Amino acid sequence: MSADTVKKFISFDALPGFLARVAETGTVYAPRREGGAVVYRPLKPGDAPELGARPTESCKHVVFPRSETLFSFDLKAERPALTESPEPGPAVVFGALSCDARGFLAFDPVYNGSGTGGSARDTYYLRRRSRTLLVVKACKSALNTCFCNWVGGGPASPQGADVLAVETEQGLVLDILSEQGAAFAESLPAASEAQAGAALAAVKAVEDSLPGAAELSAAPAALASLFSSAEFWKNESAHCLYCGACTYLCPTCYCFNITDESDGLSGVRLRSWDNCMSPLFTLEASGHNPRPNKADRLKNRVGHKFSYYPSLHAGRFSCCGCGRCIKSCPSSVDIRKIVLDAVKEAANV
Amino acid sequence: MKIGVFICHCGSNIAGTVDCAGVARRAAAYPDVVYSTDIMYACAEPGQDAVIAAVKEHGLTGVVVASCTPRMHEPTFRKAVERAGLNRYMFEMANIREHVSWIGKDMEANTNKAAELVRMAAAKLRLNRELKPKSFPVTKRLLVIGGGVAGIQAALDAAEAGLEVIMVEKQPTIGGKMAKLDKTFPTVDCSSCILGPRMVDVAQHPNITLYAYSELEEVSGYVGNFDVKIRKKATCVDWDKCTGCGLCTEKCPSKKSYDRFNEGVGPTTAIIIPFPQAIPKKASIERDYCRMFNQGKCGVCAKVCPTGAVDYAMQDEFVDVKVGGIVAATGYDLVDWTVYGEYGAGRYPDVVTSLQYERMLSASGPTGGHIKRPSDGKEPKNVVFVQCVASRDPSVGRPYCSGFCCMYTAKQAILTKDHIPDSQSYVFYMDIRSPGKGYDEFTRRVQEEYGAKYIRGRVSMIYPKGGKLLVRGADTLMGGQVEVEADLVVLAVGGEAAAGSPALAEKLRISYDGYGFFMEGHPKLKPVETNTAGVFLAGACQGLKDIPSSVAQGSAAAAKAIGLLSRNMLDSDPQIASVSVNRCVGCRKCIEVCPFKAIQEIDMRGLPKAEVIETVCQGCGLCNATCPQGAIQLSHFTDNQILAEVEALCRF
Amino acid sequence: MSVLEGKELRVVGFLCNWCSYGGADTAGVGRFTQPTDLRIIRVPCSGRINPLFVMKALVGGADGVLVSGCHPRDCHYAEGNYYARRRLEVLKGLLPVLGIDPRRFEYTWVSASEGQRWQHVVETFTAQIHALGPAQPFAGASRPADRHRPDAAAV
Amino acid sequence: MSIQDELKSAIKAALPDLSCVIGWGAGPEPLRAAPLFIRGEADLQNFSAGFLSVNNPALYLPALKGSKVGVVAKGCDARSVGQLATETLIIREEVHVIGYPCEGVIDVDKVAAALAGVCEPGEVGALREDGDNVALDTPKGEVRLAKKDIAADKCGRCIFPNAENADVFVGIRRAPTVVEDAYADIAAFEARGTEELKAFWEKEMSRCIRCYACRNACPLCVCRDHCIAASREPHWIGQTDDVPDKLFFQVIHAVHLSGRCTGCGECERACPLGIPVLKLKRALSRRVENLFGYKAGIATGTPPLLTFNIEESTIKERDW
Repeated sequence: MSADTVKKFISFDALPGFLARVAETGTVYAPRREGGAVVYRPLKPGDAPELGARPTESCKHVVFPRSETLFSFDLKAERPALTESPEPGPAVVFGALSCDARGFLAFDPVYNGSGTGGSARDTYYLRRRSRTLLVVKACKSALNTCFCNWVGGGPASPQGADVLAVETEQGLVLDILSEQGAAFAESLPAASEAQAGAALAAVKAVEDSLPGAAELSAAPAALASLFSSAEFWKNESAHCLYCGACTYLCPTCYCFNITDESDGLSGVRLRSWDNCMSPLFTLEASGHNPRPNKADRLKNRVGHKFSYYPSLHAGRFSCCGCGRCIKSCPSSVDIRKIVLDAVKEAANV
Repeated sequence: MKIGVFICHCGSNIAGTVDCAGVARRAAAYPDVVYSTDIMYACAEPGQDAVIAAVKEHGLTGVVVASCTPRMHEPTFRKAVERAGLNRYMFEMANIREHVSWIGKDMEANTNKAAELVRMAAAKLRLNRELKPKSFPVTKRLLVIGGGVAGIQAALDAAEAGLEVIMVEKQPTIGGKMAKLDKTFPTVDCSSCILGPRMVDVAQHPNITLYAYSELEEVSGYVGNFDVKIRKKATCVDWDKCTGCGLCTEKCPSKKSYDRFNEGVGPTTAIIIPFPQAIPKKASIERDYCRMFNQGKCGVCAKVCPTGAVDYAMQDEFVDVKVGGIVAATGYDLVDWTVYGEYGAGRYPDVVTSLQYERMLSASGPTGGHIKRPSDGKEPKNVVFVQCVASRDPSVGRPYCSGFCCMYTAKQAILTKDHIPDSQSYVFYMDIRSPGKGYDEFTRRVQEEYGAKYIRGRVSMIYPKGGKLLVRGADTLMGGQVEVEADLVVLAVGGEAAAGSPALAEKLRISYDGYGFFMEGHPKLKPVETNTAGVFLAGACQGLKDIPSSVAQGSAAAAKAIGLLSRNMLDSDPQIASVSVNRCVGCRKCIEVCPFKAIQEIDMRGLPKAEVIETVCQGCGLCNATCPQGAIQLSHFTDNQILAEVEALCRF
Repeated sequence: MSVLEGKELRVVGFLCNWCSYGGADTAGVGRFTQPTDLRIIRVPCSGRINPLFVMKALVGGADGVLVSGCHPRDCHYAEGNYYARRRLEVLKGLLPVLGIDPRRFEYTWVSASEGQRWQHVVETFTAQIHALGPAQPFAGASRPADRHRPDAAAV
Repeated sequence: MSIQDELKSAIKAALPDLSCVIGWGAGPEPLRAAPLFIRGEADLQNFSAGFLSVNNPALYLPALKGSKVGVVAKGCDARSVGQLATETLIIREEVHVIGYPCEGVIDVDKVAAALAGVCEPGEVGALREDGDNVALDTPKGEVRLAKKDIAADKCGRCIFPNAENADVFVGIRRAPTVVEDAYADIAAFEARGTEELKAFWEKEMSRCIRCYACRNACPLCVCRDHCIAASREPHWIGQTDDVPDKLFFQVIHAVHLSGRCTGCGECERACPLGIPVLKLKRALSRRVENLFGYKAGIATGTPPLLTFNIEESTIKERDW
């Protein structure tokens, strides 16, 4: 939280009413406890968001739906007709984690065409992205699995956010970080100096509570050098059960698959999440799979995030350090350990 | 795909309650349907020609015909689309007659349902694939199960046509029920005189191998190549040595054995030759009555046998044989009439069955052809015949008409008069059923020439009085009770499927009805075929019938078998399972459940995989439903095809 | 139009070719009147019926599913119906826990000669489904009415 | 010798003949262990078995078919081994099972509930086992919890705490839990009625992200790479985010496990979104036990849905 940006304030009591007004112009997503998980759900008008709930999933699906109808088709008419899906409406994610917002920064260069000189712009992604406002709520504590500070983030990092909210005793202090953020908070009063000061102190306290960050600058080269080290990857992946939990919970995993669901005459074209841990991911029509086993696939997943992606995108890791892949992994695979092992292994070779 | 849809009117059978043109209009909008029309009779020649013309004119690659049941005309239309140049499996049928127009009269609902069934058929057809049969060689050998007159006829006809025939007979002799009869209606000619020579023909025919006192143990395989295991039951007499001299049967001390051939009219010995004309004329031991088996000592027959043929230690033997076709001719048994308490439930010796009476009438029977009352050996004067015992009687679970009792009762009444000129016969009947050639005349003759008194009514009670039996019943024509004093009562007991019929049907994988009679392929058009290719029916096992009909059906079954086995090669049904080796994980579940052992494990570059043995697979699809990853799919009934049908019904 | 609104419900039948489909034919030949709701999918053997087909229909919008095969001992393929019996009997245990009324699914045996029995089964089952009323689809299920209906205009 | 030491010496003794022994070692945070592949004696120092030994090591066995492997097994793990062997998905002789008396394993969701208002489980700095209790270091000080209150549900009804089919068993066998109706939870759940349950699954399944952790954590799901969940040929389910497609996968999983599921609960534990997917399988297991008396992984012989009786005395068919 920077000292020289505009700060607004909203009390906890005023929050439900304020968000209800926001919801009149778009969908407001906020974390909600459900079962043993915390998921982003559209907030019902008048409901207070569950500020203490740390989302199990990332909010990437608001911009990049788990399964999106690209268009529907009807081939029976005299002229075969394609119907575009309706334009998505505006959305606000209220209470995103800082790492969630930073996740979109890994998405953007892939989908906005910057990697292809602007030729391959993904309009489906971009139209939702431009209409989604991210209100990040700074974390009040770190989990054992958190490592945002290893990859350039922090519990209250403003990167990627339109608004950064910090919880204080009376309410939320909002740091306005973009024009859209300013419009969102226009009706709110400015924060007092005391309020802003309390927010700064809260941020500092949580930042200080984080253990020190590991040094990862050697990771891209180390992982590249281990590309052919089958034994290393076999050992690292031994207990991996190659489900898609890590990728689907990850704020930066952006892969998808396209399928048609059709009765032969009419149907829809779907874009659905795909994940590189799945044996189908690189399965070729011939039946050949260049990544036939989980060791190959885990190598790709880790290598992509910490070596291949950075080599294409100015050194940025495709990882925001949210730790969900560790926290929710059914077999306790720890990506931090793999990267550090790789650095160590490469140094020994 | 370009689908053509043809909605058949079937005259007014379908069009009477289905708007066929409306269905055709709706079908025109279904996926891939490019041509849709209604048609008066799709199965008739002009109808088939119209289908063929449309295929050519519109470049159709698949055809849906909505008409009657595919069990009727699917083969017809498959041939038609083949003539049009398409693969025969690029065809689907929607059953809008038996399943729609014939079961309801609501035009709107029927039309809608018909359109739905067509949608379903078209949805499946879109996923049909061209299938091509494979050829396999045929074993030119026929198995005939049962050596009664129907089986004998089938065996002789087939053998005469040059086929090898294996005949299996449960009893120690062939001849069946007909061999027990004294005379036959309506000609009153001697049964054994007409049957005997044919039995001898069976024994002597170079193409026929007879296994008497044998039963079918197991059948596997499929049309053209059945593997059959025959159990040769231990006769305890080596038939290679036995000359049929009969010395053993004379000397056997166990003289109170039940005489199966003579229906228990008088006892017999434990070692027997069933009757003088038996084929094969060989002795066999009935262990239940043999002292050697019951008391552990005796051995008389072994001592007297001039050829040393008796072998008490003989065990059942098994013979494996490969055949191309099977004729089932297992005949019938009499219903157990002792369920009728009002007829004495078997307690009165002078109440006998019609078949027992035949043995009394027969010159080769235990009484030497003299009619004698079992109780006192006296010649009866008043003989009462009771018809419809366990026929047309729902109360004992036999609601059907046995068909032949009216005629044989008339015959027996005539023979009674011939044997005992001063006798009087009374016949209690419900209706006289005599629709055969010369039959009705016969039933008139017995009344008019032989003076048998026919009383229309059921007998309500038979009870002994003095040395006689009092038969009480209604006379529905006269309207009152009648009582007849009888010296002997003959029950015209109805027939039922031979004991063990259901078990045999299960081995043969054919259907049977609630009474155990085997189901023909179609009640009219496939009277001797079954739904299992290569298995045919002859005689009373398919439904009770008299001798002429049994013989006719025996010949018919032989003709069908000859037609089948005249071919060197048969086409296999390509609707069988196949394995996608990429998806198979070698879990063996399909192998575990396959009823035909048609799936084997193979090694593919070190990985276990399932493989279907194409000629053995029967296409049931059990493996398909078992395989969790759908790696094994039944062609023409794949998961996707059935799912498309489900979707077509549920999505719209 | 799929089922007649207000008149019919969506009843899917899976019948083996050799016995029950023949039994339904026999019922037709005998002109044994039946309700029109049922649509029959013909399969070679009840053993071919993956319980998941039943579930696909029930989750996909069917109001009732009826399976019929050859009587035990009469299977054309000797054993298919024995497996079907176990699998379908077990399947009944899945319906209540999923929130599907178990009365929406039945299996039975009808032989090719039992036209009257088939009529009775269809009448009884259809009445049972009508008593239960239409099944509420799972949220997000494409309701029949919501679906794109290419043929609706042609009627 | 402690159980830990006994287990270590049992592993050590077996290792020379095995390519590896699968057990448990330290995980990414204090409340979670990780499956450990012990390939040499050096790996043994990371080994521990006990309250955190949640993962089912049998999961890894089918993929290792063809080599000799050891597993340290809780009772429920041993049932999975037994079922895999019964179905010949593994060769029993290739697997060296080292059993020990299991006292139950942790359910982190229950810890979360117990720590409500204190901290999240992910903030616990250390866990110490202390007899029937555990002591947790939280940002607000030590919290002591009874193991039985935070043990997995399956442990409360465990009839198979000892790996009875083990090749080596270490320690003293525990008595199985005696429960009157092991499926009382399912009966109570069903009692909520079809309408409520339908709404229940609609809500629960709407969270599903189709990651298939449930499937991949299941030791008996051996089609994994060829699962029909994602195949087009056959094409059982679409790739939408709709409840029917997502729920149908759970139906597939349950049906494919009927008569095979040992109730190890890994599917439900693996679900990152906390969807109670084990319920469907337990409903079917209850039915299979009632009909055929078959307890998967304990019973031997052909699984009930791969065989039949001509007369089924326990199947009461409808009398039409």
